[in-house]
Amino acid sequence: MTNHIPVLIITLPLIAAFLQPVTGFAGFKLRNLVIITILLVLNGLLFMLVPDVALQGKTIYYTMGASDPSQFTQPGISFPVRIVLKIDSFSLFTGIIVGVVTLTTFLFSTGTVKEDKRKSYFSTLFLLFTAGLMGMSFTNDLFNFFVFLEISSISGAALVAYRTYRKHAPYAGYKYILISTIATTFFLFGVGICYAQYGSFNIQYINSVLAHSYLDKVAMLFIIVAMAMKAGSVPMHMWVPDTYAEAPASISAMLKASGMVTLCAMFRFTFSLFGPSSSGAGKINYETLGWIVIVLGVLSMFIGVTMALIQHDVRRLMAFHAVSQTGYMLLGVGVGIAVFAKGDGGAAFKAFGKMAMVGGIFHIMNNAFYKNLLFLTSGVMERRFGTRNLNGMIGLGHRDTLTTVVFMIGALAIAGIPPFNGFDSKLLIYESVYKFSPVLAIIAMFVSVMTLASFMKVFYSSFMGPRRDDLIVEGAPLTKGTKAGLIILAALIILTGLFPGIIVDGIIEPAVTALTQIR
Amino acid sequence: MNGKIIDLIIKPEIGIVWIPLLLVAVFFVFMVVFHVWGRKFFRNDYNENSDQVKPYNSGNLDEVNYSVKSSNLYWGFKKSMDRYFDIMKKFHDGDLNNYAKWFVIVVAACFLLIGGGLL
Amino acid sequence: MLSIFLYVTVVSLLILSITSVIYKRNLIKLVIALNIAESSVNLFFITLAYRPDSTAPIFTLAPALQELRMVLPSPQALILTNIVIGFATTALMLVLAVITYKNNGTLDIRKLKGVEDHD
Amino acid sequence: MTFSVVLSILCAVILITAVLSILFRDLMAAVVSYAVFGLVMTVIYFMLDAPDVAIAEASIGAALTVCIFVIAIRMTRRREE
Repeated sequence: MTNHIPVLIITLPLIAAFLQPVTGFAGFKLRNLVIITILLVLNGLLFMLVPDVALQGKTIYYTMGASDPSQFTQPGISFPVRIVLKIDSFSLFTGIIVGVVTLTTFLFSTGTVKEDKRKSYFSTLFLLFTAGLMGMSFTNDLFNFFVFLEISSISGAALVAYRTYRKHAPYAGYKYILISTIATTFFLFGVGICYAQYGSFNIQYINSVLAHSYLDKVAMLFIIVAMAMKAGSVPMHMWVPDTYAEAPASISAMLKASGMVTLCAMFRFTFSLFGPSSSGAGKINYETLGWIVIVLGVLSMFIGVTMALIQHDVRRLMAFHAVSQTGYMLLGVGVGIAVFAKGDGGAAFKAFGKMAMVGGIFHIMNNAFYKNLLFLTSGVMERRFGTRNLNGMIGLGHRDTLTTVVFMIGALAIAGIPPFNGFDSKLLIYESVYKFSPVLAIIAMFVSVMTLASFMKVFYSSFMGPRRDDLIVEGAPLTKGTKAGLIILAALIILTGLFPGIIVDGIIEPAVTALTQIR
Repeated sequence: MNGKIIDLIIKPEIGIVWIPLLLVAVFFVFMVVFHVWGRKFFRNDYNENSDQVKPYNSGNLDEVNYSVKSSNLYWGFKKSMDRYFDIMKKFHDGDLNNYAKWFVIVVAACFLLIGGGLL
Repeated sequence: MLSIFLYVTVVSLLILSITSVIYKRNLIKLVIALNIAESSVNLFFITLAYRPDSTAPIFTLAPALQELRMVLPSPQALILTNIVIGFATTALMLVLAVITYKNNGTLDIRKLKGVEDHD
Repeated sequence: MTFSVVLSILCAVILITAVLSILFRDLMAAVVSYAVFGLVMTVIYFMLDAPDVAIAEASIGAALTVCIFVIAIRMTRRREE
């Protein structure tokens, strides 16, 4: 049983998704209970893997359909022939993010997304989205990755356009699927170039025989730029505010998680697929690649935050912050990439490069939590006032104490104020990036200040001020599930912020080690 | 490597100590102090039912919509960076063609790097 | 020599489709352009799998040959998947385009591009 | 020899139909051109020893896709503006 965990993690939401029309007949409450149970089991399975994988550094393989699934290659064949799932510390880290985000988001959406009893479009698509993201985290096969990417894109686009009665929602879904299709087409083209030369889709096998020819570099370019586009980094970010603003609040959070997973996949391709291999003849210039990532990151940070400052649509504002926070991760990991293969025998990488990567990867996790929380609270605001415009909101703090408190926690965390988790990862990024280039660290700090300023704007205009009951269109109190989702996320933010050492040593640092391992 | 990375945050040699439980304890102590003693300590003339909770704005007689609109916040900053924001707003007008255009531009720039032997 | 034609076709189809995604303004035309891009990638994979003087990857055909020469079967299997995925994507995009037309009364992206709540 | 001549002619046909399906302002004509594109693609797949892909492309890529395109165009408007 235990050696089938990797495939169970992917197939459980997939099976549950297609069971939805059946369980839909049993009623709304029972169906939600089933889904919550499945997501809890999913999280349990993920955390069961933590002691083996993260703490002891094992790598679990799962070969689909083989007689002994835990072997990477089958007896008698020197290369892998089937679809192989691989769980090392990094993919486990990605999986944990997806698990936590889906659980809390679904808890939130039980109270907010209205659905007919017999129809199960939302929950079906939601579980398909989960399955796609889980598959993207764990697969070791390029074409399989493409399939999961398409699953998540199609279900994501359908969810973005879920409220088809709204004027702009279908067009936002169209934008998302258009971007996804462009990105996946180029991704598949890059995969084809890899396959043409090495005759395999297995990431680890391709890496072990990689020759770093010009064609490989073209393939790397297509794959990495396509992934950066899906993750929403400047200058390929214009779809982010348009899409996130029109989606339901819980789906914005899921799209953010999807962006994080894509970003993790991009880093994984940088190191595990195109990284230095034992047979490598002409190597990729890692410094240039790192600078490309750093430039994308700095542009994302700056343009994202300055555009966020002038928005008065709360969801567009938060979407621009999503772009801006993506910049931090790109900056941290980009510094790590830039010094990764420097000529000094890895001295710079040991001194601050690894720290920068730890900061960037840690920021992915923190960002997934607090950005999720902020999107969910924006959903509450939108429900209360019936508009996304901040000019039409005032005085919510008198009504919803819980929402106010969790919004404050999220806003302080995103701005990097000490006891919350944004502070820890941002501090790691500042300190290590300062040793690489002081200017970049100063830009990062400036962006952090602007982040605080724009969240002050949201807090001032929507929560402060006199109580105005005449503006409230829906005054029903939050359901238990909604509250539970918000509280879990806020608790995670505070706990991660107070005890960063446990998370960093237990999950993040093994993940970075697994990522930068040279075979 | 255990415990090494996080030494950034905990630096006993220069006197910065990160004791999270102390932070929590201080937070709760302050909460208790404000709750028990705070109302009396800060304002003892506070009365919810009088006119004093109403906002006072001189010369503005509109008592309902008196607050500063969020689109007017930071107007000085916006004004001084007007030229930058005009360009940026033009980029973010939701034009589908721009999305693919910038993707092609980034790919082309990276191709130039490959052709120049830099990547 | 043979495959040169095919590779040139693949690359020109890709360039054609990405150019039309940049310059075309009709939503349904964009779907056609993306379909062409998908077809070009499909053709790329099939061309990769092709070996001259060999047979289709069907097991009953194999004993007729002196030595076992087949085209590569795995890209063909994957392209079957890709065709189906492409159909799903096309269907979803067309549905969204139709609903966009019903809500807004136009399919031109320049008329759709205004952002509602933009400062 | 005939094989490569036929294949190159088919490649040219593919390029022409693709360009036409982009250039036509009348969407129905563009879709018909796209159908021809799919059919010629099917022939190419068959010539490259991929009969199963050819069947799938003929049924899905050429027939079903064109069907849903025609439905979508009938539900919206026919001419590009």
